[in-house]
Amino acid sequence: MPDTTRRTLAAAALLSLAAPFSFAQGSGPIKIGLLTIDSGPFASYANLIEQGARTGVDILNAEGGALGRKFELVVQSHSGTPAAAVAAATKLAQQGGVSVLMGQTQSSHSLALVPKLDALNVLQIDTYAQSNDLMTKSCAPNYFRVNTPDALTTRMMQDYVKATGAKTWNLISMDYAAGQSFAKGFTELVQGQGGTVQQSLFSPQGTADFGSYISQLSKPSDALVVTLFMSDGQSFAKQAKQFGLFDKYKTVIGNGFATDFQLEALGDNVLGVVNSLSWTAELPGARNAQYVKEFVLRAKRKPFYTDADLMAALEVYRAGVVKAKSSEPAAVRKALEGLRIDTIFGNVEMRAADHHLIRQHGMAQVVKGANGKNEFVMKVVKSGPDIYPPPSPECKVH
Amino acid sequence: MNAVAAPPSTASSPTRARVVRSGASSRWWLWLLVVAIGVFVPKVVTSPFYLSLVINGMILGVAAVGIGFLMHQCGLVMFGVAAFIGLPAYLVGLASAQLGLGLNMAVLLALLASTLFAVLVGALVVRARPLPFAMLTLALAQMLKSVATLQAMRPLTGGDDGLAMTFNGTFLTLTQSELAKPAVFWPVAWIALCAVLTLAWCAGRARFGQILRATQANEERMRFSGFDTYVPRLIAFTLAAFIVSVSGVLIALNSAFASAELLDFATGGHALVAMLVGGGGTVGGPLVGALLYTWGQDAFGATGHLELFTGIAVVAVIAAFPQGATGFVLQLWRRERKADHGGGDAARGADHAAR
Amino acid sequence: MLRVEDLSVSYGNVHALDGVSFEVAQRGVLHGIIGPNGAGKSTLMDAITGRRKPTRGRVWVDGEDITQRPVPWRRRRGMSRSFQRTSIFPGLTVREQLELVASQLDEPDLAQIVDTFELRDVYDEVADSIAYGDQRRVDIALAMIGEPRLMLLDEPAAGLSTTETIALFEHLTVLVRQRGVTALVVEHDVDAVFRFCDAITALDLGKLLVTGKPAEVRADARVISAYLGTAA
Amino acid sequence: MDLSQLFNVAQLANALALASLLTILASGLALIFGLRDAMNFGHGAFYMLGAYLGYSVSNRLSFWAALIVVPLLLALVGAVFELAVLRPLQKRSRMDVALITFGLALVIGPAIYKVWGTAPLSVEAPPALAGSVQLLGTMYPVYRLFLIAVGFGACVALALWLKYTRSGMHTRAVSQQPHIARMMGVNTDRLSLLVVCLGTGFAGLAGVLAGPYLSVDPGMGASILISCLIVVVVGGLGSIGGAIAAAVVYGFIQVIGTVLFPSLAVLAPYLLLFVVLLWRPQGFGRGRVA
Repeated sequence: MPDTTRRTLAAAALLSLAAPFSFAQGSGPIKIGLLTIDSGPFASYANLIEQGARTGVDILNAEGGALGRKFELVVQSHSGTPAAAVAAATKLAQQGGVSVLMGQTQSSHSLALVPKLDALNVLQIDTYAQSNDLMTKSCAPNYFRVNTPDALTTRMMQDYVKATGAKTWNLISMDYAAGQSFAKGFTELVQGQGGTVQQSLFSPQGTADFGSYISQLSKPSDALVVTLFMSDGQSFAKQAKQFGLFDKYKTVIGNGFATDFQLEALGDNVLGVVNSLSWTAELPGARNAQYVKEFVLRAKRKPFYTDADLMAALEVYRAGVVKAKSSEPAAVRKALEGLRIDTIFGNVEMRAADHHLIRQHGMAQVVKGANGKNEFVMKVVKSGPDIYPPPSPECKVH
Repeated sequence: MNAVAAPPSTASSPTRARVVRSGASSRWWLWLLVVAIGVFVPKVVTSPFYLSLVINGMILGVAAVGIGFLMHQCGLVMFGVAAFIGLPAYLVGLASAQLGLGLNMAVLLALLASTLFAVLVGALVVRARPLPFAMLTLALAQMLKSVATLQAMRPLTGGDDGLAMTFNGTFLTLTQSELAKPAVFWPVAWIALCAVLTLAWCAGRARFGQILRATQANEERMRFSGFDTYVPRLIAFTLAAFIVSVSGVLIALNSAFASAELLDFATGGHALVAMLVGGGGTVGGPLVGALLYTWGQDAFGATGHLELFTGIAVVAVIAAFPQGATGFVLQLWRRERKADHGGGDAARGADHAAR
Repeated sequence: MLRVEDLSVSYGNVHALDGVSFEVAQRGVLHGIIGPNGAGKSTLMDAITGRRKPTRGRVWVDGEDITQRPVPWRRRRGMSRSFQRTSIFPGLTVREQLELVASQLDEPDLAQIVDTFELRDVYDEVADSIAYGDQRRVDIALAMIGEPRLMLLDEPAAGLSTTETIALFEHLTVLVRQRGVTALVVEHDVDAVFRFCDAITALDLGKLLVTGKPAEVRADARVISAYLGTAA
Repeated sequence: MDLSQLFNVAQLANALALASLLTILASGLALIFGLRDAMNFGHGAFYMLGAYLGYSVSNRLSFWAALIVVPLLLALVGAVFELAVLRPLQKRSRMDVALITFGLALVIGPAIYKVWGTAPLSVEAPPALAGSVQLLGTMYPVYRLFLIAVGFGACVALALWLKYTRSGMHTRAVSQQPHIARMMGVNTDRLSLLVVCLGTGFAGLAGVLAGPYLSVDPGMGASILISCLIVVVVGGLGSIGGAIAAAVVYGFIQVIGTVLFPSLAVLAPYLLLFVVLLWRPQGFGRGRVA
């Protein structure tokens, strides 16, 4: 890591120490709202998300919080529908007194929340939704995003697809916003490189029996791309193994299919699969290594990419509060625009034009680790400026 | 909240009729007074959170009153109530986005189209026995949900992501952002709720309601007494669907968002549970059930026990007090009145009305 | 008044009613229908009143073919019926159901019907809480409302004692004469039928045995054998 | 979408696999409906309970043990269900009983989350059934063939029981004419207990079989319940033969639909239900048990 970052790291630490002397607007803890889902397919990962956020807040508080005030996490769960997400956010903003929201916000939730953020006078730093609309026509002044949208995953695949040299492709994706936009983007990408997509299947969310899809995919082509999430992904992986589907393909690429927090449950069904992955503990960077060490200490488990995104979101928010010298949403918003922030992803910029954190993304493969457990090994890593598309004119954040 | 207990039915002997008629009009004035006072609640209750909580309760209450009316009058339980919540909500969004209609026109079109759809569907399903009827309406709701999430429908309905709406113009002078604020939206929801309660109460009290209840008791004898039994039941289904559609439109106006979850059995189930717990026997019962349910959703939402408690409530209510919470309360209240007067047909008359 | 032509009802190969034809010409008469169990009396009643679609044959009332007409239409045009298994409105009081039907068929003198069937003292009781005898009278009273021209009574005396049966038939005779109603009565109590009816139709195994005056039918060999089995 | 996809053996087997799971579940539901005239909306929850118990038992003992133990456990649950709910509410209307079972499902769901948590669990097929085998040219999982065998085996056994045993005959009699059967001295209460235990036992069996076939997650009960209701109603309320035929038709519609018109496949079952309920309310079968 170039020594300049080390120096700015020290400066940031000093700055945060100096902060308590300058009288900050408002006192008492800075409240951060966390949305979690308590029913449906995403419910099983709610406590994972809560643990990730709580550990991040503890680490920031251990580093002195911001403006001499501690951060406090306020958790609110809901039934998983967009309307329930809006109701939970309203409760957090008006009842819980939070000034920023994050957590398990699927695309449909964020799309429903964005128009309300102004009325609720609260910021949202998204770490979950992947829909491209939130970078184009559905932008909003109070909306920021730290995790990687779909468009990025497609661009990441660009070089990887070229590297595999595969000419014919089969796709199976969830008949769902993320699945649809990805399939369209990927098909254009393959055709752009002279390849052809033989089959592009869509399975409704909550499909239990993938037999009929797997039988269709048994007509082999060079490579297979699987965009199935959560329990659908798990069912597909198990049934594909029973059919011996993956052996028919030279390369199998996953998008949200093989994720580190499902790795254990997926077992060997996904051995060899290459999946888009935006972060692993082994990424370079002193602050990243320090974060991983402290996370394992506090949470007794290795951090996943969802924990890393939450940590980055918290670091971004802290930097905003420190620069704005207040936790008032409007002030923090202005402070964040164009700010270069030291995070576990290194020194990255919160782009002013579309409120997106320009951070790295990668491709990793599932391999049998030394200890016999499966783990991800990064095959390709691209820095933010290399892969983030230029800000879209449709996005209006001022 | 004013739970509208069904007033005792018209007196038995003719002489008492005159006394009650004047009583009836005084009851009307009382009701209008309550409606008028209710409009100013936001002046008293200022916390936006509790206001929006009660508004959600009222919107759910409107749907519950609709299916409560159908169950009480015709003995038909609309399992697929979600169909008539989600459809109008989507239609408001589609009308303003695709047809570019002003908000007032969009709301009108949504209600009309949804009610027309109810007539078409009703013509088919109203013929069926109660159990197949319940499953047919459930299938209808699930079908609408599948259509809404179809790939081909994605440009219109936004598929799983739902439809974020941008309204053109105003709804009764209220702009989209005003409609989102609880204090401003309260009168709209309140007036709609009172209108729906009055509609259901009058329909139930009128000869139309009597014919429906008699048909429910013995359809063959009704046909052999010269009554056509198919059309009244179809009208009752359409009226119930219209009331539920009002709830769907209110959701669209308040949240400016419609998603496939609105059509899902879970959402419909809320209205069904609210009606059962509140008690379908009276007009106000389902409303009380809805408020209880929404309060429970907020209180237990965090602990995730909501489903457990609603399950226990449904089993307890149907097993122990079939008329639901309000029916049980009314019974207690009437038993004291009976004890004071030493009986008297007025009590029995009222009991009948609540049957 | 009422003409039944080759009326037949069959389920698969079972012929519950097979080609029955008869006519009831005058008004204000009591026409009995008798026959052993399973002779098809109730099926005939159901076919005439439209409760069951006949597989063959026609029903004429005052010269008009009403075979295909729906039940409510027939009731509004003056053809009413009572039911073997009492069919009244359990949840409503006696007053409410009588007033409800009376309002539909604009009955001029409901009080007369209430008094004739001695329903005054149970008038405000809920129907399912009154005695069985009262319930049967409510059933018949409902059929009496709206000045029907043709009334079909399905075993009105079922379950009544002999004195009650006689009282019932006396009431019927009074009302039938007074209101000029033609009443078709399916009845097991053969003595009451022979005593009160002006004409009788006898059925057996779905077929018509004979239609005629009580004396003729009583003497008819086929009727005797149908009831007593072949003469020893 | 070339048609070769349609008629290859794998798709045929997939349809039969789904059909056999639905048959076991639907015949259990049809039995309970035939005897107690109760449409059990909690049947999906029993199936889910069976799957979760199957997960625990197959982890501690073995999959084969689970195949025997879990249906017995569910039969016990069925006994409690009959004694505590169905028997006391015999006099109540069909709709009330249906609504109570709907309430029960709402209770069983969260109870399962409390015990097993909400994360989807994966149940591995036993080693003997784990691999896949050459089936007329295409590789096909052994487990699914096993599932088809067990599914239709269970139905044949049920049909034999109904036809040739005394209690089977009583069951058919009661489901057609409860009053007459009672008059003939059939103890309907004792028989109902037997039949409800059998019905819920079948649901348990379906639950265990579903483990390795589908995924064990909190949403499995609700999704299969609607398919099961459609199969039972289309098959003719209370008719086992009808339920089996309807399950096979449902399996094929689902598989063929997925291949030919993927997005409309989801609508097919509901259209089937609509057509049958309106055109032929008693469904395929004769609307009575067997």
